[in-house]
Amino acid sequence: MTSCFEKIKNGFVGYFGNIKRGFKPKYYINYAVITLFLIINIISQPKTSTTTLLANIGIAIILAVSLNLVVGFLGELSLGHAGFMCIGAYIGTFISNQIFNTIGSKVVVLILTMIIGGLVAAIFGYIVGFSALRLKGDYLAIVTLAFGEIVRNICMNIPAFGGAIGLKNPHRYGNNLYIVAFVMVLVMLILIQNLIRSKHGRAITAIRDNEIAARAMGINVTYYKLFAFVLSAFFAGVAGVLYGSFNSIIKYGDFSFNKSIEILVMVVLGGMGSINGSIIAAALITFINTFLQNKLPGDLSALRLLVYALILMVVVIFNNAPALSKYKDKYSLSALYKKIYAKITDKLYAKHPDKKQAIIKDDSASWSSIPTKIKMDEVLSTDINTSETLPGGNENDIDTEGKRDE
Amino acid sequence: MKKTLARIFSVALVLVMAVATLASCGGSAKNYAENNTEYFIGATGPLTGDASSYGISVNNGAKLAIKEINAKGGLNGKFFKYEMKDDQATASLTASGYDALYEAGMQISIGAVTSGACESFASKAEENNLLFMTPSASTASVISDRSNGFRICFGDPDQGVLAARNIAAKYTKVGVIYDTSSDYSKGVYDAFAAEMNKLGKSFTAKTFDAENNKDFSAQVEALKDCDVIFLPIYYTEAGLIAKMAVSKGCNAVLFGCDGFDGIKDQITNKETGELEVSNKIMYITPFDANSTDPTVKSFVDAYKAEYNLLPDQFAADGYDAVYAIYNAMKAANVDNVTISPSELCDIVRAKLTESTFVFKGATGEVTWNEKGEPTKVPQIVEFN
Amino acid sequence: MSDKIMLKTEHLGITFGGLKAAQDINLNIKEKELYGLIGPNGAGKTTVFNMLTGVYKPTTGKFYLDGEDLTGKSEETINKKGIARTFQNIRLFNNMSVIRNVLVGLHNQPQFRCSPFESMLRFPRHFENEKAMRDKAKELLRIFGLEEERNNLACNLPYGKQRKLEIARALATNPKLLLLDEPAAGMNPNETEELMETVRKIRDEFNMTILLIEHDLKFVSGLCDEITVLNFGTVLAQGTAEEALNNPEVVKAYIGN
Amino acid sequence: MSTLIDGLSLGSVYALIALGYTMVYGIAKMLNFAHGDIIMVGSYAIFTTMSLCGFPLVAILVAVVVCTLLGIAIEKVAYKPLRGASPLAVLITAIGVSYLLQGIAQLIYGSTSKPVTIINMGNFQIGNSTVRVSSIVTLVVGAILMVILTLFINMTKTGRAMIAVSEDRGAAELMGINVNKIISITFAIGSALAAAASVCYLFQIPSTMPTLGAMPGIKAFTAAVIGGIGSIPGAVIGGVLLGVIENVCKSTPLSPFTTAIEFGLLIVILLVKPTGILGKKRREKV
Repeated sequence: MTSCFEKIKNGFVGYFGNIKRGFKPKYYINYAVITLFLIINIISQPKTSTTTLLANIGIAIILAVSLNLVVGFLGELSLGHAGFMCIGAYIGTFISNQIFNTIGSKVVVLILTMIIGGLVAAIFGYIVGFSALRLKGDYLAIVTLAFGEIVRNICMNIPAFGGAIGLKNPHRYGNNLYIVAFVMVLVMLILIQNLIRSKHGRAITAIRDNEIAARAMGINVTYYKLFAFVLSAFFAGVAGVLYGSFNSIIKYGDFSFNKSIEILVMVVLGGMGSINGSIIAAALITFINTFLQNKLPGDLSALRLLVYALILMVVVIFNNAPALSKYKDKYSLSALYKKIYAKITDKLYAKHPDKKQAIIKDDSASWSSIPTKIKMDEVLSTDINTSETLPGGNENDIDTEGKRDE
Repeated sequence: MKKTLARIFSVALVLVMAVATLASCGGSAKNYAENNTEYFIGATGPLTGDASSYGISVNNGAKLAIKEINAKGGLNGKFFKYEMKDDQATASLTASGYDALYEAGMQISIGAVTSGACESFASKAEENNLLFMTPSASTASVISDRSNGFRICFGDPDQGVLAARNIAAKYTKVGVIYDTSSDYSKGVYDAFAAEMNKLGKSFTAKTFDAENNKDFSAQVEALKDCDVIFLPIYYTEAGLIAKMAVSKGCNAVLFGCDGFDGIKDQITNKETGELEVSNKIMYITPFDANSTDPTVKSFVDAYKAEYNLLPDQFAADGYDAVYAIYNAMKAANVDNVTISPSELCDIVRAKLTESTFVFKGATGEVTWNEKGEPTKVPQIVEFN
Repeated sequence: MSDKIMLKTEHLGITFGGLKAAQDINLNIKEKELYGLIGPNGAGKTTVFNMLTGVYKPTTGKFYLDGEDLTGKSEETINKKGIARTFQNIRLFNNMSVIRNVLVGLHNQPQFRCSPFESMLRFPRHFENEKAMRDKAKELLRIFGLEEERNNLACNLPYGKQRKLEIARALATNPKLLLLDEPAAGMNPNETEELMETVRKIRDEFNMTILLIEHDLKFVSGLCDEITVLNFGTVLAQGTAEEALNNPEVVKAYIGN
Repeated sequence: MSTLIDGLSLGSVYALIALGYTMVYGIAKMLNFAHGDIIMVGSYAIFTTMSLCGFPLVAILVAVVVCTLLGIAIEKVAYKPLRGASPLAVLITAIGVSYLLQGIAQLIYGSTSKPVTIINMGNFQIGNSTVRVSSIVTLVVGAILMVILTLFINMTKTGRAMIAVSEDRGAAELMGINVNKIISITFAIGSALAAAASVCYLFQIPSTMPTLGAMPGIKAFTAAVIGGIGSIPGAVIGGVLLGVIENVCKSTPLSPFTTAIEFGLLIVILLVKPTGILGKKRREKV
């Protein structure tokens, strides 16, 4: 009878064994990049302005990726994401003010409030999710927008939340909040990416591709829509708690309709349905906002609104206008990336030409399709090593066009 | 083959990263002002968004003061540099604005314009013991919670009490309209309500908020037959309420506080120049644009020359905040341009809180108690 | 052909605000039977399909699958009970590869039970499930000869293969009754021939009861044991293929006098 | 009593804006988020003409012309290239245009709010409540414009072409309707209505600022969705309903929660009838 210690050890070995066997570097790059980025920053003790920027980037990434779960993977447009953030911020700060004197350390308080704030926001996510069952497209967008405004209006008028003056947070977390923020980014990435790359992820994307067919295949559409909304609301709440503990005062004005739009823009520019895209877009837009705020002092700050609007329009029109698609393939960033990738693979595969990967082209322009052309399919691979599944080694895992199973 | 290549590449990457980090580790609590060639006064304020008219007025007033000080040769030969970052009255942009200014060598500041933003500015300034003299953030707690805070304009509570005493003395049917989404408005209203109850006077209160601050037909209709309506709000909304009162045929007296200053050009008809509002308008204010006092007159003329606009109370506060700091530094004859913020803060605070130190500015005579609260002689301006 | 009734409908009917789309439909389909449902356009064939799969709630009558009353249940429960369908206009998951379409079909199979949290935290059950599902999917695709293109996107497949993929996906839900909605529509003769071969193979290998809608009478008579002819929502004739097709009423309805 | 009339006049302002949303959505199948800001541009046009020459009528005319041209220009520059693209991309571009208009207005006029009075109208007494003439004028102007619009849509040739395009753009194109022209006309009419809305808005609230269009824009969009997006009478009902509720809420002690109540109403109506009061039930063909 192996001792329980043995069992635990085997459990762990088995657990990490599975992951090791199914390990594909392509899907773990974003974890590696973020951890490296975090370690570098911790070592180099950045100035306070960089720590503020990093914390804001961390919070923006959590918001963008959680919104991407609903907009990109479930295909439901949500304009009320700042509402969940508002709940998280107010509940988190309110509770941290109450329990701070009983529990001394800031970290424990932060973790506790993050969980509670996230759960409360998740409950509201469940309520909004219900409306998603009956409504589609524009109607759902306006209901989520209405939800954001209602939450903001109520939080403004609750006396316990400090009313118009806003809720003060005497125990501000201080400058190294960005470490906690990025750790939360990693936790969220692991959970959301693992969900997407599993049968449940396939079910959610099936609902987005063709809800009628998904229903006919016996997928419990209600369950998965609610699950997506609840999970996305949970992480938005956590981001809200982080925002609350980072600023010394939170006002209802910080979570306005423009904040929801800003998060949506991060998701769309990053590419709906692409998690790495959301990460890059969130970091970039937060950086541009802070950069423009510094570089345009005084009365030029109206220019910031203008520059932001122009960037928005040019990128979206360039990416999605059907007429520009031929230029897009020639000059865009992804075209550059493809050329470099092609050169590298040519050199690598010089010796065994049959293994070169075919690049799949797909394009369809309708509400349910993804505006930017991301190879959705790769995102859904499920970390299993297919070579072992079939007897006779891994020769027949590469089909005629040389594409390896994922 | 592919595996080895990937392994070599990743090892090389980590090496490069390690070298980069060692080279760039910087100390933390260093004095960013060590290579300043001028004294640096910083500030944040809403230059875009809904509250931008107040931010821009404060900014104009402060820039004018800096221009005049530098024209007069600065402080024994050394000049002043001033910059305001746009914070849209949100806590997070104030925080990032403060960091940018602090790392650019800010030594002293006139804080933030709105109370909410000033709370965030003040708590970060407290960490670096950097003095701030806020021109217009009137919530009491911004100053009382900490030692490095000073203020030019009235605190909310004493305006509320003063208004209550004046109104209770002269009028019977009293109405109030206040903005639940503005901390200034709510602060004054709470003090006003407490004082009115103490005096045993009743009043009917109506509210509005930032989303519905344009159409006041319902509120004015309800308070139509009061003899006075107390409006602890800013002049933009006050102008709309005044015009609504006219169109609703309500001729109650409109009693305001320091946020009312600037209502005049909201209700004068641009072409004909005369007032469109017949109601009597009174408001408590330390600053009256057309007063005959020489310091006020010189400020108003200089402001009109610079921006061809009539200065409002926010501009006057911004102007006075800079001059107050300048006078305190001159009295303490500071001459080291690279002085660190906390050192400068202790010097200026000691000077400001001396009972003998009196500052005469565009908004009247001001002395500060050791808490940083100003004591000013209020005037009540009337027209119509 | 055992005489156990797989699907029994009693006076099944539906009215869309006064319009009697289908009424008084009585079908008795025995196990492992290939049953045809034919009729001119707008005769209510797809409406019957939609009632059987829960898309519409029938206003009159009931239908039983293997003796269990499924009238008015939701599409998911009906599919779990064992009715799978294909669509008149192909509804594949275009942004997914061929094998993933089938994997979605395998979603609800009891042997692959795994909660979202287990997948999120990558517990062992997630890996076992995924491997087993992949093997099952590959077998299914091999039967339909789609295994080579399994990693291509569904929308890149030629029309004939897309039809086969849709049938494979429906079979992946391990149904007792398979509903095929005009599988041979838009196919050239040898594709139709090949499809007839596949349908026979499905029935024998999976001993599946199949109910199909088709306009190609050669396809229907060559394949179906019994057929029902619908016209304007009512049953015109029922019986074996030859009996029904030579029935004067049917000839009149089809060719018109 | 006068709260009702004020509510109706505010409602007719919302209705005029909502009409713009519904027409553009119904026919061009896209959400023009920048529609709220066209009102702001209209109000600034009035402000500039009033300060140059004092004639109110000239100011209103200039506003209508400026808004119509602006509407067509936005459609040509920002939305035409995206004709085939996904609706979400168009939504984001519309948001970009909205921020662009706000940024430009802020640069030219500064962000302080400027008083604008077109015509000073008196008021008259009904029972114990005074009613402003401007509310009545807004009501009347709103009603007339709505009637003209419905007549135009149903009677004239271009009107029917618009309905055809809204039903099925592809089929309309096959019938020889120049879809681009129709969509430009839709934007032109929508923006002209926005200009009228800005005039009525200034009757009620005599001041203009760069962010003037944001909140009314969202509220009018909510009204259009309540009434059933795509249906012209629906937009009118939604707008008036919202205006009355807003005004009634403001006079009760609940007034801090007015926005919450309005949007709460929207959610309730949509959950009861998912396509709004008069919205067409669009069933996906299986």
